[in-house]
Order: sequence, then C-alpha cells, then structure tokens
Amino acid sequence: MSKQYKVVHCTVNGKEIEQIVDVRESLTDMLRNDLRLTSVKKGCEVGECGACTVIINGEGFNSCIYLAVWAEGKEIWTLEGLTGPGGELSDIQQAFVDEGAIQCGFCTPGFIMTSWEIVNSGKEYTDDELRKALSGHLCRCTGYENIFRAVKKTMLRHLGKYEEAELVNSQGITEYPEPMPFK
Amino acid sequence: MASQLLMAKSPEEAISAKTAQAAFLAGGTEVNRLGSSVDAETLISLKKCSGLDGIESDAGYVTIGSMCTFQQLIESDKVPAYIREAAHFMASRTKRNMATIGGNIASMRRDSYMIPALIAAGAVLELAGSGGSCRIGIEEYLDKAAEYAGCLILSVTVPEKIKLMSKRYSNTAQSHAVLTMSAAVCGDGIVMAAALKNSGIYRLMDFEKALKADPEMSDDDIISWFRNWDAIRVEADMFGGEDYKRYLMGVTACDFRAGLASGSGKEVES
Amino acid sequence: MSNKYIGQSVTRLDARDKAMGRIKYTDDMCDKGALVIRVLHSTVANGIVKKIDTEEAEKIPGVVRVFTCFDLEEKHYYPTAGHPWSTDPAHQDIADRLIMTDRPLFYGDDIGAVVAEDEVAAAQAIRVLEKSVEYEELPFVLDAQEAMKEGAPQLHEKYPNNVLAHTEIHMGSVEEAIKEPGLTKVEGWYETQPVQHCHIENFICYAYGEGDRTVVVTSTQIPHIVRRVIGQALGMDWGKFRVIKPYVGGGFGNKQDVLYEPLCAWISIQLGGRLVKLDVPREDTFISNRIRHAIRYHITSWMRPDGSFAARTIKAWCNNGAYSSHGHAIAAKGLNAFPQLYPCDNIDGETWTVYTNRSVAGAMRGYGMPQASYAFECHAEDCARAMKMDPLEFRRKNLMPVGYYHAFSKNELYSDTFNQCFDKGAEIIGYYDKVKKYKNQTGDIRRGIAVSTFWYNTAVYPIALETSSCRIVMNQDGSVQFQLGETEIGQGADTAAAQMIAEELSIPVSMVHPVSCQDTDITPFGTGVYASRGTYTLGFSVRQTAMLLKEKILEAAHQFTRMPVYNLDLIDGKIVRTTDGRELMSIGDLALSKLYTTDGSQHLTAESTYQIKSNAYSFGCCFAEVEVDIPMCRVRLLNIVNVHDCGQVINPLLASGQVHGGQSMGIGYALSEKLMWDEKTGRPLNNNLLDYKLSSFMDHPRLNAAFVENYEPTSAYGTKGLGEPPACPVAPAIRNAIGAATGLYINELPLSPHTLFREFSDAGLINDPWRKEEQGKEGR
Amino acid sequence: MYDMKALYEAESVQDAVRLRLEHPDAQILAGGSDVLVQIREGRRAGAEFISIYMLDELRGVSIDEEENIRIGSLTSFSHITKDPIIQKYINVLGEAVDMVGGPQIRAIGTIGGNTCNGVTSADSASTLMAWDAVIELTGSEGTRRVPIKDFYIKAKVVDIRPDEIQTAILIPKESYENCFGHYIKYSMRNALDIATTGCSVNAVLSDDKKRFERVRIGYGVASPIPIRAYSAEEFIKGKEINEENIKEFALTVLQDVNPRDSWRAGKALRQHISVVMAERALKECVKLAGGEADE
Repeated sequence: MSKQYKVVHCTVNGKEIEQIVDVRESLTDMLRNDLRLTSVKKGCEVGECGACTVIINGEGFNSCIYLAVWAEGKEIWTLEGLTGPGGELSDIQQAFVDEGAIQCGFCTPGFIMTSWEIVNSGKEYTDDELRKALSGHLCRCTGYENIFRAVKKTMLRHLGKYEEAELVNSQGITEYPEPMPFK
Repeated sequence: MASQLLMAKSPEEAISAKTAQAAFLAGGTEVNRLGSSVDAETLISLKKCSGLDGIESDAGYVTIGSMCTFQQLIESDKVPAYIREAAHFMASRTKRNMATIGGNIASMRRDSYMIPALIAAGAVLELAGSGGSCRIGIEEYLDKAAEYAGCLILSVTVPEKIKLMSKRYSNTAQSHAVLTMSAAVCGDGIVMAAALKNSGIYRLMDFEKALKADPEMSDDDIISWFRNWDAIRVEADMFGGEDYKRYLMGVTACDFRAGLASGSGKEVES
Repeated sequence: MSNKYIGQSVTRLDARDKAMGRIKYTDDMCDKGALVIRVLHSTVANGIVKKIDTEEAEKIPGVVRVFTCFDLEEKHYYPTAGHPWSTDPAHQDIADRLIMTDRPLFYGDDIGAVVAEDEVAAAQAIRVLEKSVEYEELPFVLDAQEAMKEGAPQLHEKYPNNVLAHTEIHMGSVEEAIKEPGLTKVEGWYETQPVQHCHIENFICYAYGEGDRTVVVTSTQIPHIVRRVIGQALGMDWGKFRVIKPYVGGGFGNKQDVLYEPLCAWISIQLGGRLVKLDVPREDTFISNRIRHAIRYHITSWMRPDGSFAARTIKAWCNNGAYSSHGHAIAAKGLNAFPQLYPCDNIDGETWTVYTNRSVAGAMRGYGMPQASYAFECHAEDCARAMKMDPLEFRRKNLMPVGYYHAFSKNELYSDTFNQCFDKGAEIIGYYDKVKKYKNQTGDIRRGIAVSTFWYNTAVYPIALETSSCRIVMNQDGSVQFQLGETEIGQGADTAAAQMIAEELSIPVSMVHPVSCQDTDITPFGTGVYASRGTYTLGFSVRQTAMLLKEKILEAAHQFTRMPVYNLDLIDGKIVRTTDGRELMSIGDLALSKLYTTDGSQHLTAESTYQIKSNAYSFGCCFAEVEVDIPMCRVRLLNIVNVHDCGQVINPLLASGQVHGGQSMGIGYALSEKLMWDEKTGRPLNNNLLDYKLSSFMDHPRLNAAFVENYEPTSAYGTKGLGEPPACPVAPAIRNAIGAATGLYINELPLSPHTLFREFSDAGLINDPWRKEEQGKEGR
Repeated sequence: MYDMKALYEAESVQDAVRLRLEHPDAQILAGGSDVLVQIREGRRAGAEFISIYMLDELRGVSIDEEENIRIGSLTSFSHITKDPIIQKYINVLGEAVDMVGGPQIRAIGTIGGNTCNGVTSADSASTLMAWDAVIELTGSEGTRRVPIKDFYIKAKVVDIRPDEIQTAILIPKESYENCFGHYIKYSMRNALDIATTGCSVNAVLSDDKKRFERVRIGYGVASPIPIRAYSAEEFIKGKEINEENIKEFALTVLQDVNPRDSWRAGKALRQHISVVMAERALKECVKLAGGEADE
C-alpha cells in the first residue's frame, strides 16, 4: 500500500510554512520531527497530559490528537515562538522562572502555552476558573502551586492590578464560606 | 537558483516551454554545478523526454540520441571507436554517467571533450525548434550559435568508418584541457579541428589548405606555420604561454599528418 | 558569618532555557533516523513461553528485526536496583532479571522486542506477535500474604514461600511488659495500595555504536550505575559502555532502577551498532517499569493510663512484585523507623518482603516511608482517641525526644524539631480554633482538621556506600564549571551545588556553571540521586573540592602578590590581604596570569571524592483541613500545610517547590491513586492516565510549605534530606482529618468514593432504604 | 503517527456523503479525541478514515425558522459553552460539555462525535436525552431527523446509515421554553475524567412556582446507553414542590436505572449516587426557575 502525502500550508510561530507530511502524522509529529520544534513534548499521546499543547488560531489544543493535515491554513504558536528575537522572555515565561513554577520542565511548554492564552485573553479569572482553565495539564513535580501563582500574578499584572498581584504568594490559606447543605 | 522545474515528456513539450528565461537541463554536470554558466528561472528537464536516448547505425552512419551519456557511448558496440576515445577524455566515471553528448555540444565548452572529433568527422546534428526540426552540420551550429540557441538537439549522426585521431593536453586526467585536437582523412585531404581553452573551437581550414598546397611541408614548417597563424586569438594564461600553445598545435598537426598518412590511424574496428 | 548565596532564592540555573523550550531531553536529542524498538510483553501473569512464531511479524513492511527470549545465547541474570555495587556478595542486590525472559512472572514481563522503521510498523508487529506466543500458563498469586501460604505458586526457587527476606527487631520483653495492670490495648490493620511515579516524561533511551563501544543516552537518575548494570546484563566489560544522561522529565525513583538500557544496548549491538531508540508508551510505564510497594501492617500498642507506650508490636507484609529490584530495603527501612518515631522499651517487630505475580515494585519517593507513615500515624491517632487525648498532645508526649541517639545509624536528634514544626504549622493553618469549631458536626457536609508527622533520614549510610565526587575547573576569567555524580532530575541539585561553590569561592553564582548532563566517560563517579541524598551528599564533595581549589588559588596569589597565603583570602571575586583588607587583584586576573605565566603555568582545577559516614534525621509534619460531602462520598481538601526541618535551606523557593511536589504526591496517594489488577486474569485494569486517577489542577487547594531551620551539625552546609519527606505525612493527615469530620477513621488507601461509600454504609452514615438487607460488612 | 490505511478529506457535506458511498467501510473522523486514541490502542488500527473536520458549514449554533435551537454537529464543546443562544435557552448543555476532559479536549471535541460514538458516559448525551433533542443526519437521499432516544440503539451503536453523516442537533422550542436544567457529573477527579455517573435534570414550574409542570431526568452510565428515568418523571408531574416529593422523586429513579457492577464502580455506589444526584439536581433546577426548594 503506497503512503499518502499532502502539503500543509500554515504559519508556525509567525513564519509561513509549506511542509509535506505523511497524512498519518499527528501535529506533534510534524512540529517535532519535521520542523524540529522540540519544545512540544510527548507524555501520553492520548490527549490526557497536555505536554503537547500548542495554540491554534488562539485556542489551546493537544497536538498529539490533532492530525497534521488539519493544520492547513491555521496559525500555530509553540513555546519557541514566544521568545523575542533577542531572546527576551515574555512576561508569562518570566513569571514561570521567577515563581519557581519550573522543576523538571517537561510539562512547562504545554503549561506556558495555555497560560499565554489566559493572560492575553484580557479576562479576569476567579481562582476556580483559573484552575479549570489550566486543568488540561498534568504535573507531578510542582503540585501546580507555583504555576498557579505565576499565572495569577501575570494575569493581574496584565489587568493593571499590581498590588493585588504581589499579594498572591501570601494567600496560601483560604477561608471557605460555611458549608451549604449542598453546593 | 531556478525556482521552477518542468519534466518534459516529449521534445515538443520541451520546446514549447523554452523561453528566454528557461534552459534545457540534460545531464546536469554543467547546469547544476556551483557557479554554473547557466542561470535560468525555469529548468526544462529532458530526463523523461521520449526519443532522445537511442543509438542506431544505418548505412555506414551512426545516429546517437542527444541524451546518451558519455558512459553509454563507451559501452555501446555501435558507437565508432573515435567517439568512444573522445568520450574517455572525461576521466570521472561518475561524471560520465551523467554528462550527455547533447549537453556537451550545447554548452560549447572551449575545452570540449567531444566537439573537435565531431567536427573532424563531419558530424550532422538534428535540431528541433519552434519552427520545426532541421539537420545541420556541427560547424554551422557552432558558427550560428546565437541563432540555434533556442533549439533542442535531438541527435548527432557521424560516419562509422573513418580514420580519425584525437589528442588532449591537460595537467591531470580530471583537469580542463588547454588543447583538444582531432583530425580525420576526408577524401584526399585532412579535416582538422581544435578546441583551445579560453579561446575557441576552430575548424583549421587555413592549415588544411596550406597542407594541401604543400603536402611535403616539413614538421618545422608546420610548427612555424602555427606560430605565425594570426587568424585566431591565442593568449597567455594559467594554461600556458602563447608560444607553448601554438607549438602544441603545430607538433600535434605533425603527428596527425604522420598518423593518418601511414594508415596507423586509430580506425579500430569495434 | 552570614551567607551571601546560601539561603538565597537564586533562580534555577536551567529555568530560562526550560521556559524558552530549548532544553533538550533524550527524545529531543535523538536523530530522526533512529530505528524504533517496542517491547513484546507477556499477556499472562505467570507462565512459560513455549514458542513465539515471528514469521508473520517479520513480513510487515517497515519491520527490520524481531527478537525473542530464545535469541539469548547466554543468560546473564542481573540486578536492576540503583544501589551502589558492593564487593561483599552478602550486600549485593539479587540478580534475577533477564533482558528478555522465557519465564514471564507478571503480566507485562519482557519476552521479546520488535525493531522497526517507525512506531506504526512496530505497533502492528507487536499486535501480531501477541497473538502468536504459545504459553504454558501457570496459576498466579497477587496478594503478599496469599503468596506466602503453602501451595501458592512459587516464583523463584531460591526463595521458598516467595519470601524474599524476613527480618525482625526485638527490644526488651513485650510478654512481660503487657502484664502491667491498667493497660489499654489498641490494635489495627492498615492497608496501603500500589501507585506509580507518573513522571510526565516516560522512560526513553537510545543506543548506537562508537568505535568498539556502545553509547547509551538515557533518561535516568543513576548514569554510572546504569553503565555497570549494562555490563553485567550483557556479560561484557563495563568500560565497553558510555552512558549519557541529558535533562530528565521527572524520575521520583522509577528512573533509579535500570529499566530498558541493557535491552536497548544489546539490540544496537546485534544490529552492528545501528542507532536504535526505545521509548516506553505510557501504558507500559505503568506496569513494566517500577511501582510503589503495597504494604499491609498489623500494629498493636499497649498504653499506660498516662498515654505512654508500655509495649508495641508490628508486622508488615511488603508486596514486592515479580522481581527483587530493591529487595528488602524498603520493608527494612519501615521496620527500622518504627522503634525510633515513638520510642518504647518493649518492641517486637517483623517484616516480610514477598514475591507476587504483579508489576515489580522498586524505589518511589519515600522508599517505604509513605506507607509506614500512614500506618504509624493512623495508629497513633487511634491510640490518642482510645486514651481520649488530644491527638497533637499525644504525639508531643510520645515522639522521639531531643537528644535521642540511634546506635546503628549513629543518628542523633539535635533539636526539638517535632514541637517546633507542630507549633509553626498549627499557627499557619489556625489548627486549634478549627479543632474547636469543627467539634461534633451533624450535617451532610462536615469539616475536619488533623495533623500527622513521620520519620525520615537522609541518604543510605550505613546500609550502603555513600560517596560523592566533584570536579571544579576554573576558566581564565575566574568563572568555573563543575561536574557532579549527583544528577539533576528537576529537584534543583545543580542550582544548590552552584550556590555552595559560589559561597565557598566567594564569586557570584553567575560565574558558576554546571555541566548538567552526566557522561560516564567524563563525569566523576557518583551513584546519582535517590533517598533525598542530593543536597546533603553533594555538599560534602563540593565543599571539599572548592576548598582544595581555593588552596591552589591562594598559593597562586602568593606567587603574584608575594603575600603569605595565611594573610590572603578570596572575597567577592577579589584576592584580599586580610591584614588590612586591601584588594590586591581580581580572581580573573589571577586565573589568567597563573595559566599564561611562563614561570610555573598551571590550570586551576580541583577534583575529589568524599565518602560520607553520617546520616541526618529530617522530620516535619502535615496539617490537613478537609470537607466531606457524605452523601456524595467525596472529600475536598480545603487547606494543607507542611512544615519541614531540613536543616539550613539552601534555596527557599526551590525547597518549597520540593514540598509542594511531595504534598501533591501525598494528596493523590490519599484520595485517588491506585493501580488495579483483574483478580481472575492477572491483567492490569487501569494502566493509562485516564483510568489511573493522578490529581489534576482542580483536585488541589493552595499548597503551603514552611521550614524550621535547625543547622545539621554533621552536614557540610547544615542541610538535610527534603526530596522525599514531604510525601510521607500527607495521607495520614488527610485520613485523620476525615476521621475528625465524620468520626470514621479508615485504615485503607486510597480514601476514594468507593472506599468511603463502603465505610459510610457500614457505619450507617449512609442508609439507602432500598438496600437495608445488603448493608453490612462487605468484603474488603 | 497513526495507523491508517487511507485518509479521505471531505470538502463539503455532499463530498462526505459521496466518500461514505465510495468507501463503505471507512470510518468518520470528526474531532478525533476518541477515534484517534482508539486507533493508537489498536481497536481501529489499519482502517480507512473520512475526515470531516474541515467542514466549517457544520459549525455554529443558531435558531432555525421552526425556532429549534440548531447546533452544528462539528461545533466544539468550548464553542457550545461560550455560545449566547445556548447560555440563554439551554445553559445546562454548555455546563455539561464544559466538564468533558480538559480545556484542550473541549477545543477539539465535537458534540457530533460525542453523540455518534454511542458511549453512555458522553457528557452531552444525558443532557440531550433530557431535553428531547433531535438528531439530524444527511445522506444521499437528503436529511433525516431522529429523536435522540431512538438514535442510541445499543452500546457504541447508533442509528446512522452507511451513506450518512450527522449534521446537526436540534432542541425543539417546546423542549426549551421556560425550562431550567442542571447537570451533575460524578467522577473520581475534577478534570480529565470520564463520568462514573452523569445526571441531567430540567424542570418547568407552574406559573405560581409552587408545582412541577414537567420534569425530565436523563442519566449517563446508568445503563448501556444514555436513558431517561420515565417513572420518576411520571411521579413528580404536577406534584407540589416540597422536600418530601423531591426525595420520593429521587428514590423512584431506581426503577429506571440499572447500572452494572464493574471495577470502575460498584452497582450499589452507582445506584446511591444516582439517587443523591437526582435530588440535588432537581433542587438546583427549582432554584434556577425561581421556585423555593426548602433546604
């Protein structure tokens, strides 16, 4: 049986790309193997762990369960695209560094892409909404704590709420309202 | 670097695609090399072009398709010995697997391995152009190069049995030749041609006449003839001084006269 | 003198590269042309492979080679545990593994391998091969106590009743002690479950020939040990292999075992040194790598009226799975901790490590202590309740006192660490008010708060060799590179070491560069990272090596300043004359001059090995506040605080990260994680990230880490272990908090809805009218 | 890389229908969040696939001329949750699909795929069942409409003909008119999980907000396919809103649900949770509808 190939035209990290792919390739395969964007990681290949998350037309997707041929005409961003031409880190990347949100670093690329979408949405997420927005990623090293801090701080800074951002680290203990008979 | 590649399936298709910005791509040893003399927007590849790779012998003449590679010539039993000898001048086996006889002619290299022998043999080219195809002698093709530039060489026809000698002077087997000369018996006289690096490819008509007029010329006379022959431009360059080049032509002409006269010419039976 | 770099939250040295996505893990470094290896796993839990018909698989387009267990000319049995080797056979790990076996002992054992051009062809071949294996199936056993009974299937001849090891401890006389009148007896069974490391980067390695040697690039915690074990597994000189460890995507102990490096190296050799890559899919990571030991405890205590312990007994059955891996070390560590955490004069204890036809248990963060801490602290809570004492006060009364000295390990508790941690944690979470507030609630949704502690030490002295080597090389500008045997796996070892070197040489951290990826051809020998030994162990060799280098620097400085060495010092990158404080030259000028001088040129470098002969107690505690929705059988963790005494904290930000990670692992261990097998077929049921319930972002509250810094006298920089301790006290704290909320103290993990529903039904907290007749003791 | 014998990319609905006829045993690939995973697991390895992912004409939510809410089958979960029409008339559907997997899964997963793979745990299915949704299928002879309760035949098998693809899901006007719904997903963790049991309740109250005019309750994973608890609905119809009726309503669901016993969850647990969820969901509906469910 002969293999099927197709040319995919899309923009990756702001650059026009024409890439011939085997139609069986996932987008992760194309990004990692054909375009050598190795920041896109493989953790499970079934859309569970989020390590392969990239931004497609402004939304986060698990690229491991997204066919490469579907990228036709799409605008794709990976972590390599967030760093400035001179190596400048975007503020969400810098926050991950400053808040100790990175340990082994394997889930970091996926997390930063979703966080980038959140902080650039201009919306103010409540804590629970923030957890839900980031819940497509699994991490075993950090317990999600410093990632939560990094994203919340950057979101608040984007909204100009600088003092509130500085308070994030001190609100470790949360007082919950009296339990209703049910929520 | 060309931005478009067309795979012509037939000569007609190749010709219809041939514009000023397009160039034929035969074996590719000239077109594809770094610093190639050919700079075209579009390349028309003849690799898959029908009808250009046969070798036929008919009534004492052999017709060779323009896309035959040098190595095919060498390995073919139909191709006359003097052509196979000239083909051997290209020392690199791998290059011979690519280079084609049509390409070699069309690129008109001043140090061509093949053209002096074809001139000496009175080769006839079959060309195809926008106006249809025609058959012309190789000399006419060389003289009116600009006119025929747009044409596609379909084949080369040469006589099977003639006495022809060739000589090539270069520092190493691979390096370009300062001088490639051929001569053949034609009727009662000799036809002689020379490809002189950084100068040109010439039918040595003047010398042929001089020899015809005075067949008993001494070797020294021949050598001094060439030293004084001012019809062609011979300059000193990295390949040698003017005297050296002229001397080479002279001594080669002497060898040819002796070789062809004594019947020991390389008329080697296949 | 106050430290300039130690104790500072220096940014992780590799944080920027990781945030930019340019860090290279093993798969990122492997060339595209590598052939893909997929392992053929046994689909029976116990059996003998009679035949594997490889013909059909070999015909699949893209398949290059099919290997089976019958292709091994000689069978080299090898140990897989990431322990330092020992020249004393009695101390060597059990060598019972083969790279491919015709005697599978668990579902997922390795019986063959396929080499193909891409993963699709490999997967096709595996599916075909799985149908063409002829087994002689044998009965199997999954439970540890069942495996010890007569007539149970025998896994390894040399170990009758499947008992890998059985050890005991005895102190005083329990028999006599319990005759004392007025004692209260408290007894309990405690059951912990098998869980898996779930590091997000699956195990992966690739191998290729280089000269007459084989290079193996692998995601591991222990490169030097991997090289030794490959040699043993292939029956070849260890020097014939070169192991390289790039950045690692998490290990947690799974990568402290040698996993598929020997098989990968062997296949590369069979194929004439071709580049072959073996990456393990997530489903195989769960069952064919290592898991945590499931341990069942039975503990009995006799309490005096004043709440002190008269006598105590403990039995522990440790399910080791099909092969030895780390052997008895995990069970032994738990047993050894029992008499130390709550000292008592009369103790009888014994523990068994038992083979079963289940995935192999190895090292996982805590190395037996999360299991033991769960049992010890559940039991302590039960004792406190039996004696009607406040659980915290009961602990303060009975825990290891200051000054406690343990003869065998020579450990000593130098400070009142337990009380300090309890006080600090109670204050942060508001423990005392909440205990009062949450007394005897009755609604459907109730809250509770509780505390638990744990025993932990640092590194493995005196049980095994503890050694660390370091090399520091100074460049012409005075900056340095350093190399260490201790590997960076995300815990921040490189950054901690850099801070130590900067402190010792008094140059900024920015001038200290780690050569992070260990390469056994170049990196000085070290056994890697495990047992929370990282910062503690490397501290010794780093300080010693830095001091050696400083000696050479000052000697060189003498040559160029004429000042006697004892009047010179290195401060903030300057050679300073201590008598009047004058700065004589910069470290950069000195390094340049010393290298290029034509009078005694020398390259300033130092290398040394340090054998550590000490250990250090590293204690702490966890406060957990929960909300239990009884009808829905769900637990919501409201707040959690861990307080740890890990000596002087080298980097507070990274240290709190380690605590968060341990808390997270503890939360999953407590509430949702459990690997399950089908009792009838021995087949694993939930070996994927969907059905194995790893905690997600929405299952965690804010995590709080706090520290009590008692400088550890035995340690190079006063540090103690912190990698594993945070994972230990969380599960018992959550269990006790659920008990405080509902009055129900459950002795089984995980405390998932299944468990809660059964326990709440039995206790009548849930009464479904339509189920009156069935309610009662359902099978455990 | 996925093990596919061939991939055919449809450019339009008609093109998809043509491909279905041309390649009878090719399977449909919408968002792929289930199908691609099953290929990797081996269940669908080596098959032929027709990708309809690029058919933008099947995306979007609108009100059609018959005032049905029309949801294009390729509309992703995240777009349904954010859609103003959904939020206004059937917000519970937006909430239900907002509990599928994680944000990235919800960006790729489609409501068409979710219903077509015929799995009882599909988060959208129990709600669509509870709102009497109508499935619109398009084939070579034009479109066909099937009530969702007839669309599900048995586990993993739905009523879709060899030449058809699902093109839309419709919610009739009389189904959503002043009707308020609430969905509870019972799973072992709060994200990236499949429902152990899913319960979707909706209610229309009397004008004086004292009685239940109509209550519908759908369950996922309470039987091989999504179901309705008709006996409970019958019981509560017209009844006064009070604790006792709500409790009785919740108990009555046991006559309809028959969950199975599996390692994922025991039968007793599923039954118990079904009852608790029915009570809580109905109370929430009453509150949403402005009634008084006495605590």
